[in-house]
Amino acid sequence: MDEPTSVAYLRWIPLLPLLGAALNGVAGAPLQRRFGKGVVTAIACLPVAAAFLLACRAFNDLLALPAAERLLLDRVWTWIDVGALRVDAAFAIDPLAAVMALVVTGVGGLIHVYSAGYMHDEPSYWRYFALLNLFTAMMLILVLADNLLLLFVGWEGVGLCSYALIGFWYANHDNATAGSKAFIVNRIGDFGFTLGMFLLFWTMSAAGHPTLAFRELGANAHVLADATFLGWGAATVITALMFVGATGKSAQIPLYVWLPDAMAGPTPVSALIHAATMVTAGVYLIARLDFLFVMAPATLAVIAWVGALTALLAATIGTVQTDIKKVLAYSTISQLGYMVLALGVAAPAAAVFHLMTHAFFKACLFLGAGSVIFALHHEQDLRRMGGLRAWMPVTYGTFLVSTLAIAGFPPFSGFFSKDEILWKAFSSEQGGVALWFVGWLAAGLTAFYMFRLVFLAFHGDSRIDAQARRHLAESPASMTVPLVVLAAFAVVAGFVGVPAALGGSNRIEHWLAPAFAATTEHGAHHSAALEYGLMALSVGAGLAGLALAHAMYVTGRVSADLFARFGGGVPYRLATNKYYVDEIYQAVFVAGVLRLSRLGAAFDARVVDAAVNGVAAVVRGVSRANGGFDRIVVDGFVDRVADATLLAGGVLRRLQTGSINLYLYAIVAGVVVVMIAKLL
Amino acid sequence: MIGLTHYLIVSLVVFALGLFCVLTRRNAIGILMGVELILNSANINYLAFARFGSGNYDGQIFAIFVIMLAAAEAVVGLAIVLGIYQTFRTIDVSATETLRG
Amino acid sequence: MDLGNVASLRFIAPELVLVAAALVVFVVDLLVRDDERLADIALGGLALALVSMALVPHELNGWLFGRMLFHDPFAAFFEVIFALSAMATVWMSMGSNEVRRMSQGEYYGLLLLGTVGACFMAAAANLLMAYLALETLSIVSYVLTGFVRHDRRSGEAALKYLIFGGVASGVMLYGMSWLFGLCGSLDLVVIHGVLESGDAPALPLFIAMVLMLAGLGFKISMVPFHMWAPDVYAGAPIPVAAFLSVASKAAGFALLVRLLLPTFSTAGSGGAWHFLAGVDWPQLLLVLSVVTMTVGNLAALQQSGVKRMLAYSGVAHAGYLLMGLVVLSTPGLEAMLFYLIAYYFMNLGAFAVLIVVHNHTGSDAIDGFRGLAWRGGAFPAVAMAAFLFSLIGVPPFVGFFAKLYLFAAVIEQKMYALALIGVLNSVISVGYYFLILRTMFLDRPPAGASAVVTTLHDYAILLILLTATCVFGLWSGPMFAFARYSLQFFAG
Amino acid sequence: MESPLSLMVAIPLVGMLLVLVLPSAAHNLIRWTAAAATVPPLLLAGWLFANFDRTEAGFQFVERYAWIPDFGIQYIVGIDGVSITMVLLTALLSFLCVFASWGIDKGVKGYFALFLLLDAAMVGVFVALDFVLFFLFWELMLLPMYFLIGVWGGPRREYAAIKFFLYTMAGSVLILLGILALYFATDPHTFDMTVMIASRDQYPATLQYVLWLAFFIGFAIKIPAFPFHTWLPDAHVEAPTAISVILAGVLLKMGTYGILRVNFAILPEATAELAYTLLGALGAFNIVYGALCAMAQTDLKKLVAYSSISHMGYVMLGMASFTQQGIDGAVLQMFNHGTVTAMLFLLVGVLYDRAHHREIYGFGGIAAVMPVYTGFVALAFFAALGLPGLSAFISEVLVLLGAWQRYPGLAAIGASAVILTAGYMLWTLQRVFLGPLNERYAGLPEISPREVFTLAPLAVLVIGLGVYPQPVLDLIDTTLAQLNAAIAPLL
Repeated sequence: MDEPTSVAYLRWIPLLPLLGAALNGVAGAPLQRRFGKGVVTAIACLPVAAAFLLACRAFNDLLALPAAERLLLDRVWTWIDVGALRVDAAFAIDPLAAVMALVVTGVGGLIHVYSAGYMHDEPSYWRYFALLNLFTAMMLILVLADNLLLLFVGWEGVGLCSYALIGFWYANHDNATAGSKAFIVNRIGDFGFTLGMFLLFWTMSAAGHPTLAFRELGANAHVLADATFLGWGAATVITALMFVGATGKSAQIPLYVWLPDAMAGPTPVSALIHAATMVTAGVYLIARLDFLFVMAPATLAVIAWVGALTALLAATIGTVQTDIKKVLAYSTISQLGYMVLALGVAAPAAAVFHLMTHAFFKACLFLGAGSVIFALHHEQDLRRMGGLRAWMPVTYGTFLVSTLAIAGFPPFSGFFSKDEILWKAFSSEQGGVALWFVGWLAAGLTAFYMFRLVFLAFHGDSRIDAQARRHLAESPASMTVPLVVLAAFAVVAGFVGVPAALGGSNRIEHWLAPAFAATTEHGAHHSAALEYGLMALSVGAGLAGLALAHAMYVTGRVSADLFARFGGGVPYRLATNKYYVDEIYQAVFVAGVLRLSRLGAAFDARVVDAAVNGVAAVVRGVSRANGGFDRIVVDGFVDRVADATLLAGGVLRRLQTGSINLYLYAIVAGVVVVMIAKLL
Repeated sequence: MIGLTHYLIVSLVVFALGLFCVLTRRNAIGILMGVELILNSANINYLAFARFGSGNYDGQIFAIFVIMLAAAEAVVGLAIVLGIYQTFRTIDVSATETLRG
Repeated sequence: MDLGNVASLRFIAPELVLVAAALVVFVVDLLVRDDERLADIALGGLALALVSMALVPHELNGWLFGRMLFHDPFAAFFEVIFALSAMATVWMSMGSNEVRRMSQGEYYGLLLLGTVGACFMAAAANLLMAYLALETLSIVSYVLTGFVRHDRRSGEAALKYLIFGGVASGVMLYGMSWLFGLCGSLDLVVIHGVLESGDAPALPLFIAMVLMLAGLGFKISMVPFHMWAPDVYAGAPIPVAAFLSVASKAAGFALLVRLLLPTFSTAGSGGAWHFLAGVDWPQLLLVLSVVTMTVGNLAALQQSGVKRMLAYSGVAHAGYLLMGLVVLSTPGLEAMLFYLIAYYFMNLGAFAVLIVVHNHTGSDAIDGFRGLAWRGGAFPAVAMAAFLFSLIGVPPFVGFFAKLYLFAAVIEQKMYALALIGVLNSVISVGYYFLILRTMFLDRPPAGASAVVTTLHDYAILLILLTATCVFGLWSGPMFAFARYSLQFFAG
Repeated sequence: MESPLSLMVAIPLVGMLLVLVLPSAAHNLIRWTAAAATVPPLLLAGWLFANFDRTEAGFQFVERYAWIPDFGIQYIVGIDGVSITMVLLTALLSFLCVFASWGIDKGVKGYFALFLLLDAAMVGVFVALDFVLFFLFWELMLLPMYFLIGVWGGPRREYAAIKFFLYTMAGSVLILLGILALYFATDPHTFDMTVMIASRDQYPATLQYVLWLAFFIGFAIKIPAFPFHTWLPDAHVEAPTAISVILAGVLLKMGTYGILRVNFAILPEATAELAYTLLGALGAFNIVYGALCAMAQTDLKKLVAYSSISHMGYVMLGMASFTQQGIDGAVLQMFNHGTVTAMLFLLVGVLYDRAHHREIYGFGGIAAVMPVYTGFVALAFFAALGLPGLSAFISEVLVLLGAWQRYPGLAAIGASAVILTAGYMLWTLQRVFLGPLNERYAGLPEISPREVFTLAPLAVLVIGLGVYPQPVLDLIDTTLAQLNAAIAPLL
């Protein structure tokens, strides 16, 4: 294949934030002490801004190229070169990576700015920004990596930052625990990831293409077609293992449990890492390896269903959460479910489209929530909010816009991306009515819980305690400006993907096309009418959700504990307790492993070590016996013999033997024994 | 006609008696006497073998030396026993049991 | 060559010198009551003897005194060992409080005479000679053991030694008489010839050999003839115990080798030996060697007194040494001789340290070593550590190379089981050697323990032995060459 | 003495003699002398690194003299790709550990004298090419170790020291017998390893198996491989910090080094036959078993000790894979584990010096009072759990990747341990350093410059080799390729 255009500036996109991180990490504390927080902020934000500009430049350069050759490469050095394995530290950018890079640097930049306000009173301000920069760098490495192993570096790197930022306020034990949980759960995913990587490498090298670089993999993926592993299609096994990794990062069933706890981190972190960027890494991975996944329909089916069910399950939990951030967390899981669903129905473009729009509105929602929390001095409980729109109009406005977007009301961005997904779920040959229905149900729930959130937080009469209310005010500009920007994107971002049915040209799909060359064009073309119908249905679902929420939390025409009573309250209790999944995992896996480990340690101490000490004891015992031998056995024996001899000799038996005689017996015994031995 | 065998049997008996003596006596002197018996049984052998076997006088010479040595050994032995008696006030070897490890 | 009495004299110059020295000691002791000088005289005599050993012509081997003694490198080798160990013993005795309380004259004189006996044992070419030499050494040993007057332990030890030795040698003598009868001669070379011809009946021969083994096994403290050793070591003055553990054991081995190899076996090609019909001793000795090293090591684990411990360790080492015989090969014998040299240095070293401690505490209990390194005894402690490591067979000390050569010989004969037992035994021996190490270094000194003083006198010998233990290990080439050269038996 | 290798062995010995003649009271003088004695080897190591011919598979800088001609024993030293990494590691750690031992104030003279002896012996083991010389250094190492643990160790030091000694002794006597058997099996008889390697195909198969087992047990005790590992936790817990570092950083490597040098190079057939069961499976088992045991520990040092057992399992697994990636990864892991575990032990020591205990549950929130220290700890811990971008990740991935090619099952088992490792590492991090500050330790002083000095070089290596591992890989690749080529076909 022809060498892609090579540019030297790509490396700086991840490197600049990395430098910022290094600078703040090493010298941040003194700098902050000496020159105040401003310097730290500058060190943190400028590199990200620069990275954003570079990303734009890359985007430009890509535009300049013909669609088929849209790929820029920057090989920095040979990282590992052992035998057939040759891995470069190289960065590549193609349309897919470009979108991601722009999202990461753009949204990331905004959140940096926002954090400057949000974290202003934090004593270890520098540590926060060092980690945030490190995260950005790692995320960019993940996105721009030219090969699977380097991607894995970013993959784990973001995990590390997430760990550190979730536990940023480590003095609180729960935060630390949440961090560890996130990392360890992700490790389970990584386990699958690495194995998938190994299998991929060896299967490829068996076919004469020992490589982990995406371009070469993509070019030679066909060799996997007839390769098998333990009787399964190699592609199926590889993709399945990779998907395990994805479920970890992108919080899908069964590994989503870490994400809600991850809300323990500072809210901007939740916005950046646990909504906009890191959690989409799994989606990105699958999109990146599209050429593999299309070869494994079995895996795709699994993926589609996992995504759909995650979307639904998370949505149901979201409806009953009372912590503002928890609601958003579950909505994130739900939205990720949509993306995964899209991937499962072989519509990666739609997934990436939704990924992008979601990045905007979900970041906006989180930051809005942050602004609320900031105003209420870290009050996160919806039951102690209400009527906030009076005090914080900007926050309210942006929040509302984003809510409309996520609820999928036209013409907000969410509408286009989500409907694209639902449509693909319905129409593509991997899809079907069932998948569409689940997605549609989730859409309705989304609208419900999001508006529930809005109404509880911003409408109605205030349930805020007095002294908190006294200095209740809109957040500073450094926080509101990003909100506005993101809200704006939440509105317009959808227009890059207006489907043909609505007279649009779905630019983003075309833009991404080269990245998903392997994806087969969806077969049977359904009538536009059907597409309109589905759109109507999903909007209807949204409206229904909105209406229900309004009836419950504004007018009160429907009593708020409708669910609580529904079905004897069983579903409600299940939902409020998150279906007891955490408890089950704790009881089964964590406790199991710990028990196993204690077992192992006990075995080590009581059996293995004891065996060794046992040998020593035996030797000591034998030697004691050997000592005792002369004393008891021989002595006794000798006495008997002596008596016998004496009897035989008819001599008086009062004669006793002393030790000397004993020794002499030894001589004779020795001689005699030897002779007998000889004679026998 | 008394032949080699008879001498050997005699010496064997003497040897056995000597062994029996050293094994069963607890009186130091007694044990030493047992040793003497053993030595003499050997002497009988030497003389017998020399008389009936080898043409030379090695046996007899050996016997003479043994007698001499036995004397020497007895001297030393008695001296030691005397020393023992001075300290232990007895020559019963079963009384000398301080050395046990 | 077969020399007559007069012609032979110049070849036994060393022994003559020793006898003369002994007489001088006695006389001086009678005339001037000057204890200090006696030791010097003894030392001088030994030094002179060593010199004369060097001067004695070595190139021509043969019989002395009408086939009574051999004159060959093998004998010469042991003469050197004996003289050196006697020297060390005298030197130690000078520094030992125990000996200082005894009448020096007889002590040193007898020591010299005992050495003479040992020398003749190694050179004996005739059963009579062998017996006489052995008895000379034995009787001297009895006396020396009981030398501490009015000391229960000493006296008792002497008595036990005497009785045990008497019986053992008596049994051996009886065995000899049978050998004489069966082969019709006392001359080892002749006996060898008769055995080679295979005329002698097998069973009586074997019985005779076993009976003789009793006597020799007693000298080298081979199980089950070892039981005297711990008691005697414990009772005897330390220098004497040292002398017994080295010289007397070496003498025993000298005679054993002389009997078993050149006499009861014939040298084949390529350093292999073959035992002669009737006296198939290797199998028997193999078992005895295994039993000896195992029993020795196991028993040593139980000891609380260092002397007894060293006695049992001596038993164990006798077991190792026997392996050199069992393999029935020249390399085995070379290794055995080398091992004897190594054993000389490390074992005497251990005893020398023991004397230092004994002078301080007046007992040989292990507690005497407590925290030795931390109360002024750093040098003795370090030296002791080296000796013990060497006894275990840890590089770079001479003991390691000794074991290396020995086990090499065993492996060469493909006797893997024996080798395995041997090395496992040396692992077991770690148990008791390290007991001393631990007490010296790891334990803190007992409260109010006075500092141990090491006199210049002790320093000297410790330094010599320590250097030897370290150097001859890393630089064992010459020593090994010496052992190899010494392995020449004159057999007519 | 023209070869730098001989100098690297000799200089510490000279230093030891110097220390011995210095007055016992002059503590600082002794310390600095010891430090000075470890510098030249470090420089020489650097020189070796610079001048080592990466394209040469055989031994380099070889120097040989006849030593004990009667027995064909020679003095031969030389290094190949495998040993040079270990020599570098040893030189570095010895140098750092002198400074880590600065706090020793009891029997200073003896301590540093023994330490230097240990240093010399360790280098000796890695450079010796004559079997007797090799064994000599191998045993010589035990003597100082026994005293360093036994005299300067913790409360149960006597037990730990003797246990260590007996264990290793038991192993080394087997090695000794193996050496002798090889000596007589080689024709003409010689202890020269290079000759043995050259004539490896003349050893009959049965002999190879017996010898392989003898050597393997001997070396497995050092690694330490289950079930011969129980001396390690005790030794580590009791030993003073610097000695733990040496123990885990260098001594453990001697086991795997020995297997590569002897079992692999000299007994290829047996290796090919027994690799899967005794190396691969045992390695995988070690990985998981060590991790599980570590998870249950409440003593920081014990935890690190068991983590070492787990990490050495990767080395065994990688060696058993007989793929270029796996075997390179194994040796790289030997090096990386040396640096990472050294950091871990140094860090534990730092905390122990301040708090005088190592109970994981006895701390809490230390990060608040010792942020810099906690930074180092985090680095070391994440390196230990194989975080990409840090050195251990490269070696572990190479090992697992290589192992997958040959035994996917074992590789999967090994890979599963990354979860366990993350578990116990993070939980420990959390219990000791995070959470509310335990008021008892509100006054702990921050890590001192001297301690930083001992840690910083390792930290640099840990990060540097994660970002750019080629420098080490280039060293080992050629040698291992040749070694692997001799065995892989026999599988």
